[in-house]
Amino acid sequence: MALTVDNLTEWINAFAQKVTDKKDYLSELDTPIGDGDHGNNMARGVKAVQESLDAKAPADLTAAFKQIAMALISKVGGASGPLYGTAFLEMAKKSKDSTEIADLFAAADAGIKKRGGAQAGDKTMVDVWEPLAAKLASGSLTQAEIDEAVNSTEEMIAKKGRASYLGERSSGHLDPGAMSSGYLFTALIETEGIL
Amino acid sequence: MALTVDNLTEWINAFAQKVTDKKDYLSELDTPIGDGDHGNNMARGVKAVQESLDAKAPADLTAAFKQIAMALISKVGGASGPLYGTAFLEMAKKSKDSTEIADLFAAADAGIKKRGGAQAGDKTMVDVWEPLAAKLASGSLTQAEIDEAVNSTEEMIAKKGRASYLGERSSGHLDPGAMSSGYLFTALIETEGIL
Amino acid sequence: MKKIINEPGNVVPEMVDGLVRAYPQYLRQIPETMAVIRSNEDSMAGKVGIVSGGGSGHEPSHAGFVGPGMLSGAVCGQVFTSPTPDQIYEAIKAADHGKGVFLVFKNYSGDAMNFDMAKDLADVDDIEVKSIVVDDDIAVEDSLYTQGKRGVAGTVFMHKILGAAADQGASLDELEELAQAVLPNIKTIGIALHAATVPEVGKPGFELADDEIEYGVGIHSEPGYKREKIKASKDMAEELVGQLDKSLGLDSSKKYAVMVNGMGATPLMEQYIFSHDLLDLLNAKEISPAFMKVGNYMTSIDMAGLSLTIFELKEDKWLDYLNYKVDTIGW
Amino acid sequence: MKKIINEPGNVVPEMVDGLVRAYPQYLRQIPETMAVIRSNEDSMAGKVGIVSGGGSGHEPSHAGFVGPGMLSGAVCGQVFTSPTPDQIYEAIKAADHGKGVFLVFKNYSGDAMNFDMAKDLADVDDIEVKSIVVDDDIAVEDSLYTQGKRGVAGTVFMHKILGAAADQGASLDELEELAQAVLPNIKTIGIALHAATVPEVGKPGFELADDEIEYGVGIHSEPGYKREKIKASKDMAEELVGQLDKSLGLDSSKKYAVMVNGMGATPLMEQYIFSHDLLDLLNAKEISPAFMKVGNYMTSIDMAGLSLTIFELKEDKWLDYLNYKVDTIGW
Ligand SMILES: Nc1ncnc2c1ncn2[C@@H]1O[C@H](COP(=O)(O)OP(=O)(O)O)[C@@H](O)[C@H]1O
Ligand SMILES: Nc1ncnc2c1ncn2[C@@H]1O[C@H](COP(=O)(O)OP(=O)(O)O)[C@@H](O)[C@H]1O
Ligand SMILES: [Mg+2]
Ligand SMILES: [Mg+2]
Ligand SMILES: [Mg+2]
Ligand SMILES: [Mg+2]
Repeated sequence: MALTVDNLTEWINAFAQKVTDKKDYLSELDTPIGDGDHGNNMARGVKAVQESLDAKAPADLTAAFKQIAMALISKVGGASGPLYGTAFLEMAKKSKDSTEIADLFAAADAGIKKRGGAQAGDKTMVDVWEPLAAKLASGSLTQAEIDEAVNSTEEMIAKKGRASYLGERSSGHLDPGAMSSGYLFTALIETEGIL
Repeated sequence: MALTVDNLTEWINAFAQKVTDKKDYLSELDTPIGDGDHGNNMARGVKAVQESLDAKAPADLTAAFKQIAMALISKVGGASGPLYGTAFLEMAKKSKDSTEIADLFAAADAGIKKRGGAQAGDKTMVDVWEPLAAKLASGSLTQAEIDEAVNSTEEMIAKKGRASYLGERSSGHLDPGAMSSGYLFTALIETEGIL
Repeated sequence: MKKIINEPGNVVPEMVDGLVRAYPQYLRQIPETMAVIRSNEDSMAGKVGIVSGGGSGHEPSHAGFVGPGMLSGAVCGQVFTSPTPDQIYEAIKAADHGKGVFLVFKNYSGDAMNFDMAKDLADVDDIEVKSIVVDDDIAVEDSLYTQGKRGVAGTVFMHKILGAAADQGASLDELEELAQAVLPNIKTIGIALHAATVPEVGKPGFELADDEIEYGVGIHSEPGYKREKIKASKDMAEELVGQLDKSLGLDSSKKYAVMVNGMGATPLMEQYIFSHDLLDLLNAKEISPAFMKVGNYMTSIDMAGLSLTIFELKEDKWLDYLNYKVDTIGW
Repeated sequence: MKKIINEPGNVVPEMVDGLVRAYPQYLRQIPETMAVIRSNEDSMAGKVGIVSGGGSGHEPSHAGFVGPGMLSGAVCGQVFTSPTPDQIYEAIKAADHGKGVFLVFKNYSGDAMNFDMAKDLADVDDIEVKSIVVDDDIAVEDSLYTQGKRGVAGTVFMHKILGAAADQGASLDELEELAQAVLPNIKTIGIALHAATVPEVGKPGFELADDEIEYGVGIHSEPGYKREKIKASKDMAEELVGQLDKSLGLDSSKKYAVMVNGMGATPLMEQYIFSHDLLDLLNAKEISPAFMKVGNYMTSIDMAGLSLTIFELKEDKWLDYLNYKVDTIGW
């Protein structure tokens, strides 16, 4: 079991498919506690990623991660663009010395926290990345664990991102970025040969 | 039977009452073929007339007509303000040599036509003033004749005023200015001692 | 009706008061009237005054175009109702600086009669007054036997042209000649997605279904020439340009000024997208406007929609007038 | 959704294209980007560049404030979505004339992260970049542990102040100092009668009943602090002034600039009426604004509503900056 350009591409394509299918749902999640665009932002991003990978087959994992990062950074905008972009950029850097999934996700998680300044409990995508990166480090990840991480954001009160402007009224809603991150992890465990 | 300051005031008050009661209806008539303000315009006007007459009791008929005219001219605006204003201004002028209702209305009718350039059949208040001024000259006026004059505007195609912008589509609607003019004539025949 | 107002009957005095107090550097209210005059008296000295006006509900028209290089004064009628002669007369007196006053109004019976009566009043004072009646809307057929065409957004171009010429010292007669020369070259046509709600009426002037638009609508919710399902912006642009082309004979050898005018509730986003489509269509005819403006200039309260004005610049001087320096709230 | 658009996904490129082609005398589009820069290169020579930007949907912000005396460039993101770092970086490069570039953006995570990444890119080129994060909206509680307050219409005052100072030769450090000094004195609060519809979403960000208004709303349909039955304009003015008073401590011995900002679908008529009520309230506190603007400056697509900004002018120079000559589409 190891990450290759091929199964990375398969994983990202599966993620892209989920985001595209759930575009409206992600935007809906972003409506009560955000500005209703997370689905559109992510759909635009994954489309750009696929176009980039189609246009130029990456030579190696580092190149692949970098292409993904650049596509996201230059096409998504908003909060999720730099955050997802940073995650993949950190994986690109890390992939120069390790192709272990656990190492890559630890680097990505650290990058997201540094870029956005959020920590676990702030009702952001960090509430998915941090615990699931830890699970990956411990060697396994299940869909139930993914769901649990995503769902944990529901009752939280947002401290970062647009939802934080709502204060206590942000509670009772799933965080859209947590949900889209959940799709990334689901796509990961569903892609054969990676874990 | 003769016009006096008292019964003129009574007549105008009765007209004011009808306009105020029918304010919304007049504006509604003005909606499909105009800009929906005829009721508001006329209600504003008759209120100003009453305030003027209350504030300063006119010394004679000429003064009374002039006060009415000035209140209408300076408060109504739109098309109906100058037209009604001119009608009463012409009555004021005429009242210097005659207080015959027939003479007064003939002068008013001529004034309206001169001011607005409309003639009978153009779907305006002229279609009420011209035939009814003629009836008054012949010595009598009935409610049925008033209704007939007002209703005659329904099928006409407007050639003057806002309704004319609609061309043939103006047909099938009563003219609002004809209707408010009808109220003036009804108030006239209902006021005892004038005719 | 959902509006930020107090008593519907008070919208005009409150609005004029708010406008004048917000912008004292531009406007002064003539006491006891709904008429405003330029604060900058010096800028009017020795020049013909230009006075415009009409019903309210078209903000920033007309008061928003009062200032050096454009109007001297403006008279605000009740909503969609011509102002009264006494008020117009007060504006004429305030705008007169010995060289006479030129009136600009739109072709509605009410405006024509009230401005004419005001002219009569000014005659008594020996103030020389001339005027132009703007009738740029091509949605309504012209005919000798009717009121003729309506005046709409093209009026703002007329204000600009005359204001610039007056500022450069044109006489009353020269302004009349200029206005007459310019008039037949300004043509406008509009569309509505939602009609305007007059505060005292409380409901829209006409009802449009959720997927309908009205072509050729006036600026007082007058219905237009056809109603259709909503289309893409580029198709609407094609319809409007087509109508204006019939009227003006658009030709790449000629120069044009263009105005895309929002009706009040249509955001700039949509106006800019429409402009993109419009410019593509003109481009296909090898026309690139010599002058263009996009924004809310002659609105219809809270109507959603826009109008397109094309003005053939028969003389280079007219383009200079459009570009001439001006200092107003709304231009 | 009833809008004058083509493909909902194309609104930004089409809008930017329409804007730039309508106003080539003000704007030039940076190739391959949704960023615009002043056409008048000479006006930028030897001066610090000022670049602003953010999500689209706030027209005329931010591109409408690009021109001599105000912004050097603006970056247009997707609707309500921060622009990307590469685009901001292109605007920085175009705005740099050897004296560095000052960035103005609003306090949203997205804007902060994207502008920061752009700054990193510019660092590599040795372009000196500083920035201010505007957070004038008092509807949202500030707190060390959260994102803080939102940036809204007060940003336009920041553009004007910095643009004037930069035009007069202020250095990058001086601009930073000025921006920091000005920032805490600009406070804004808004109300909505109807939420905005993002074209790609197709329905309003939140639903308000026919007789409800939302206080403290943001410029992206973010809900505010309370929802109530609609009231008279003067009562709404009282609520907003009350909130700003709590935050600023309104005092007749101080000087203020005021902005009444329409959200996109609210006509000037209502904005002027609100201004009338507002000025009455300030008058009762013996305050008469030293500077005031009323109009659509920082809109929220087709939201109905308005915001009120009060800016305490702690220094006379700030008033001079507001009055300093400027040539843009939107100011
Ligand atoms: N500072 C932050 N740190 C981590 N995640 C954040 C931060 N700010 C926002 N997010 C994530 O971004 C998501 C919103 O993304 P999106 O809607 O695309 O951007 P925007 O908020 O700019 O509209 C949130 O649901 C949250 O998960
Ligand atoms: N040129 C005219 N001659 C005679 N009557 C006219 C003329 N123009 C308009 N009217 C009358 O005025 C009425 C409309 O008045 P009103 O609605 O108050 O004014 P406006 O048309 O300015 O809104 C019409 O119904 C018509 O009877
Ligand atoms: Mg969002
Ligand atoms: Mg009418
Ligand atoms: Mg009217
Ligand atoms: Mg967003």
